[in-house]
Amino acid sequence: MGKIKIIIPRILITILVIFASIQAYAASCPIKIGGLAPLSAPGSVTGGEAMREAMLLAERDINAKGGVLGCDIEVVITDTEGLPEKAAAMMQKLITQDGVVAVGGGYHSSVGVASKDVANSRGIPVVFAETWNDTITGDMQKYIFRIAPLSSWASGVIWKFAAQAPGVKYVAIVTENTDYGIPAAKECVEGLGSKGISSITFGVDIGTQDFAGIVERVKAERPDYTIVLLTGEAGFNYAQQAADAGFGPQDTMFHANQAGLESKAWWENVPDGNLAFMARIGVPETMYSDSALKLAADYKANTGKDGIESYALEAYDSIGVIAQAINEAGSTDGDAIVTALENISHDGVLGRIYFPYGSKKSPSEDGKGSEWWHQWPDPAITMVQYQKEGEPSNTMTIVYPEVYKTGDPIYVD
Amino acid sequence: MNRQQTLWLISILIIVFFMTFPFLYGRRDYDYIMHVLITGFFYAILASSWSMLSGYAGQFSFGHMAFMGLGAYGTALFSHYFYLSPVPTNLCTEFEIGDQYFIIKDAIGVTSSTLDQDCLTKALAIWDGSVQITPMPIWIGILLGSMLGGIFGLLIGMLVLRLRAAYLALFTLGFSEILRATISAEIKITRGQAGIELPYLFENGITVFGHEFSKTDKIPPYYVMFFLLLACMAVLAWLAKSRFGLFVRALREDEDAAAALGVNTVRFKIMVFVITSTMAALAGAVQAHYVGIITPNNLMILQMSLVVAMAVIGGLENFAAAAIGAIIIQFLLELLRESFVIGGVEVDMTLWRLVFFGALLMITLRFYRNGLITPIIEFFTRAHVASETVEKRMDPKTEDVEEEGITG
Amino acid sequence: MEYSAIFWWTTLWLLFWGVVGSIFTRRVYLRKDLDTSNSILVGSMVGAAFGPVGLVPLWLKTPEISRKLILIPAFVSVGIMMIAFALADPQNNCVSNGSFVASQITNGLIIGIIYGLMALGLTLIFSILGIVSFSHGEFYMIGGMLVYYSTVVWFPGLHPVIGVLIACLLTFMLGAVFERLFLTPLYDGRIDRPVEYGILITFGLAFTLQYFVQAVGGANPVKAKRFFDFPRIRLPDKADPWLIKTSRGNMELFDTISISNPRFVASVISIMVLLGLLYFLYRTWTGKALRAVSQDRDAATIAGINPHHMNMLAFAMGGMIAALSGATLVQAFSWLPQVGMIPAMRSFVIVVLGGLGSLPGAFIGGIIIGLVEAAGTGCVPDPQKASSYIPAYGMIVLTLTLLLRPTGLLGRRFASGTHGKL
Amino acid sequence: MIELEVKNLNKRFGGLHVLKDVSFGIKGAELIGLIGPNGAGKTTLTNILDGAIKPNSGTVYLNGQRIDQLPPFEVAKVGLGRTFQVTRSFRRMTVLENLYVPALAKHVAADKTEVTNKALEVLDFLTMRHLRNEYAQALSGGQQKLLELGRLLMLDPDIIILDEPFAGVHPTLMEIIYEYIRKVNEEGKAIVLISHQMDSIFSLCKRLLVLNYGDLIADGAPEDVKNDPVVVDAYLGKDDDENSDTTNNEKQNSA
Repeated sequence: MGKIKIIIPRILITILVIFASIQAYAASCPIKIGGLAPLSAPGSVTGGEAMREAMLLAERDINAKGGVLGCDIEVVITDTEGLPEKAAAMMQKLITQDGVVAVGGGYHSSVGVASKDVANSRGIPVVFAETWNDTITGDMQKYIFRIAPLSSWASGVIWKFAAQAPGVKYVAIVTENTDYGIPAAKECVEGLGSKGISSITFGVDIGTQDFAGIVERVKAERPDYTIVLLTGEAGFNYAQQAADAGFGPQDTMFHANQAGLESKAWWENVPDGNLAFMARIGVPETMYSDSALKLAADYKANTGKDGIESYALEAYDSIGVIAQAINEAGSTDGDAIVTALENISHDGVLGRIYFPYGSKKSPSEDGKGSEWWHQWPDPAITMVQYQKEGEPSNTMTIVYPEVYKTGDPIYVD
Repeated sequence: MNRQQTLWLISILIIVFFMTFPFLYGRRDYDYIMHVLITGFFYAILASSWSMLSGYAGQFSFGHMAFMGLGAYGTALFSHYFYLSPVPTNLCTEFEIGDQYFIIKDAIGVTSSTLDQDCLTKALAIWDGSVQITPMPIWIGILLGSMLGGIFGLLIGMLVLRLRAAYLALFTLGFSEILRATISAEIKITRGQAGIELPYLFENGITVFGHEFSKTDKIPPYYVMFFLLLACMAVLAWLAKSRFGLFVRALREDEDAAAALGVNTVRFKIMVFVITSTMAALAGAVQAHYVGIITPNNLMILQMSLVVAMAVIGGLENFAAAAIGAIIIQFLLELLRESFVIGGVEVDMTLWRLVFFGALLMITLRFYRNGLITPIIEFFTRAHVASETVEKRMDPKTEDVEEEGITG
Repeated sequence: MEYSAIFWWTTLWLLFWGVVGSIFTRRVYLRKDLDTSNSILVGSMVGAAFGPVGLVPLWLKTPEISRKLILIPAFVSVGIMMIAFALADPQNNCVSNGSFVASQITNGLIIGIIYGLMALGLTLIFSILGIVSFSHGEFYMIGGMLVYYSTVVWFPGLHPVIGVLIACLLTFMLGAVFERLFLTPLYDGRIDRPVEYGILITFGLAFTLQYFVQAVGGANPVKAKRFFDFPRIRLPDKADPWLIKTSRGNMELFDTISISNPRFVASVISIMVLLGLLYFLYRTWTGKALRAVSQDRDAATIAGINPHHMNMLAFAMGGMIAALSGATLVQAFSWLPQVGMIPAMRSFVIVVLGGLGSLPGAFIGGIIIGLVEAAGTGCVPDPQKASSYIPAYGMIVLTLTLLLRPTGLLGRRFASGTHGKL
Repeated sequence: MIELEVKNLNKRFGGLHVLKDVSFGIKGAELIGLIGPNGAGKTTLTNILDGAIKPNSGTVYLNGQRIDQLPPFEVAKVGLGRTFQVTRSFRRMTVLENLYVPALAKHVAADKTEVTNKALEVLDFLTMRHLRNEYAQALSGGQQKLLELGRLLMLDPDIIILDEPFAGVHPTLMEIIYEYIRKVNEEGKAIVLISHQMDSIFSLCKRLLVLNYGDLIADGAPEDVKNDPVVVDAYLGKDDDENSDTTNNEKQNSA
């Protein structure tokens, strides 16, 4: 009978002990840098795992070169699940529990939108790697940087390529109802419209699995070109189901989401994915710098993949640029890092990374929109195409723009 | 000191512990722990009100998260679309009220900053800082959100009067799916899966006892949520002790018999729906203002299963047990993210914690049907019963009617 | 889009008279001292179809309620809705494009057959155990996962059909073990609220399974190869293949209807399994015993059937059927640990629509839901929203069913056991 | 003065005419037996009187108030209480709580101590005081039956309908129930006793109602009824087993 009398205080004590047992933040070494990646659904796990791998490689490489400020760095990777509210909480956790001094990575736009405020209000610099939505840098927050392309800009490549393809009069856009998909679709509609090409937009939920009805609708519209702005497995599902319905990449000009650059997953999920176009960030592998080649080799060895995806490169660089900024700032203070970042010139795997607009120079001085704030202006975006079945993504034919072109696009009639 | 008093003492100790915790705890992860606790209180409100609905009244509803979402979206939409301004914008829909203009922002959905902007942003750009607009006080939004939850609770309660058990569960599941689908489809108004942002609970900071707290400080929302939890618990305790608790339990046990004994089953069934869904909506509204964003994913069935599991593991038929269970489980779920190695195999706890949690749920259901916390509480409140009964049975003078060959 | 007012006003008109009909018809029948079962359904249908013109004679004559009296107004109401829709949006593909409509209907039918099979498992479990299994979707997910793992990861090159058999076997065992470990307390009255216990414990299983698969297999989308490729057929001839034209993954009939290979194969397997199941239930001793238990547990016990074995068999078979649907569909969809949710919800809708516990009802319900969803995704004019509402279409059917005819289309009045009570 | 008046009650389920023009009345503290073969409509009649199902036609007045269209809880407040054929206690509530339900439901402003005292009195009468804080599910079947009777005392209705109170009951318990019925009747309440046990009916009741497939075929003193050839023909000659309850089914039909 007396047992429970003892048990209850014990439970309370246990709870207290759990409180206490959480390791207090160790003073300075190792220096912790946060890494955001979607590692479980509804996030795009394929992308998330690639980014995690790349960020861990970045950690290894930086430490091999002697680390930062005499310390090793540690990249603390956290799962955003692709959900905004989770991302905000995880950003909170990174900053207050893990004690990170800066954060890199980030895949889904909604994650970027939701988590940037948390970091900004706590004075922790963030370099987003793969979040395209313009508003992320658009509200000109002090601590927010981005090396991913702007959505409006990436969409520009997509629609410009579609517009120059032969005989395109009517385009179907299938987009997810998120703050990546909707603005991107809108950009495409407006861009295509400016070229006199009409378009129709179909919206779907990110969790959708069965696209049969939508595919039929798209088919019935008889568009000349399909643009699919669905991330993760929804993009795979749509492409394969469209192919099964006789309206896939082999039947029409078909732009698939860049998740397809993960060639193993692409060919497993979309066996009929031949001739799909995709947008790829970064220069082609033949034009890689030495550091990029080395990274690609390590990455392939670690993952068994045929090539390195653009978002992995971006994730790698987001950590690298932070590490250099900390070194140059000479401290882990957020404001110092921001100052260093605004002045940085980092030789990353994507190219030379710098941020021309910020507190020194407002984007409006060059007549640019506020979304160019803390934005790397140079990421190369190319259109690539799977021209052989089962082809790995690194040998994909670059079909656009002219500068990088390695082959002519195959347009399906 | 008897057991009842011990229980009181422990409850007071727990309350005092949580009251003083923000001042006692001082590690580096302070903010994060506070966040976990605030979320824990939020789930505690949901779990305890759900235990009132399903454990006490026997109305097995899977729509509790939908009511939470109604509250959150109610206040989110309110604060997103309505403003007061001293000068007319001439762009938005606006009404003159006294010397102020009541402004309704137009719905433009999800955009990228290079695309369309809403009328208010345009107007602000024109004014260029010369005019101060006032957002609506958030407490009105929270109030409206809770009322929205209550009204829907009333409607659903009336619709499901005739449904029992499995049908009720399916219907409420359907209701929450419809709501989720609607919110994610009506992008123009709700911003769909991008989620809608809300002002923080104390957007302009708050000064208490001379100490200034900024909008992201954890202490003010901690106390707001904690007192909300206490208030909900007080209401639930009062309900459970009053004839309301008696009657809803009677109708859970046997609706026909309760009605035959004069209990207005219809009224109490609807009442319990209204009360608990208002609570869920209230918690949702406050939590949304605390987190700063609400998305339709919060309404997903997985979130609901979390609440169900918390209530079941704590103790479905005791709202206090459900609340304590929710706080403990939320705490453990967050803190058990650390991976560990067993026999050379690394167990990634970010993934496995939920597997263990599910297994715990099943084992609790199978072997500890009253939950893990309820027996502890019952030990203090009901310990005298067994001894009384035994004592009486031992007494040879009493001629008990003992059963043999009685069917029943 | 100006014309859409026609559609909304018609809907409102139908809704109004439907509600009026459902409320007052029952009262009229009650007052006239007549059988009131189904009077709500008849009232609402007649009200919706003919408005006051239909209701007044109905109230005056109060004919005996027959199947005809329900079905004719129901079809008329659907017809009115269709006409209103066509008038409101004449440009819509559903109105103007015959081959589109044919394709959508075919797709709806095919996927409906597969849904029906899955729901069959749920209804089988319900009819024997009296509980609604909330882990049905997870069995579906595991079925697909097992096919993927057995044919791609564990034994690469294994024919997928063998993978399906493996998946069936393993999920059958999983179901049996779970039933033995967690559902046995249901039968001996140790549990006060068996329905709720059933819901919660299967809910717990669903939760555990989903995260278990995610922890073990990761959350990458996976997919099995197509089970069979279509042979290349062009009929009547190469130049003019108007009758049938196939490619590896697609079959086109009459130049209009296109059917995707994975769905076609999945539905053929579903039909074969269904026939096998019918044979099992109606021709074998065990099957007959199962049906006997579902109809009258006590009588079956007296007749020498061990109901406990039947419980185990029913739960394991129900789970296996769900897994089989998953196993056949893993070639059509990318597969994740979360994929079970939507089909599970759909199965709930189907079994309620068809009548909880009714096997043919589940199948008919499946086809109806397949068609409703196809119509929803195909016809809702705003392409931005059409597919976002997919989960809602089924739920609207569920709500209507529960309001108008809670026993479903072919539901028995009283499902087995006391806890089958509404 | 207690006065129940049942006039021309009719009830159909689908094609089944369960009650055909049933009329009778109760005046004062009568003790009436209601008998009839299985499916005679006894339980349906009870359900209609109690408000659980509505008649197709006919009226029921209790103490001058029409009750046939009222829901059960209103009927209970007007003054009619009933037990169920299968014991229906609130299993996971304590014995005292079981007793509080009717008392608090009937008197909105009831004083808690007063109610408790009354409940304890009732428990004393039922020799169950020591079990007051036990959950009802911990009680034996017979004790649960007593508890159900106790709840009726707490409701304090004018008319009590007891549906098969002796079914499968142990003889010791039978004595208590006998005593209960006599005592309650002496306190001025009318009791309608439905039972298949003729001995009990004949030893307790002063008046018998006989239902036969919806028809009220006899109404009178037990001796007269016993010798009524119609009744003998229809019922008394053969005695069936326990019949199966149709309450639930009927409700489904009416829904």
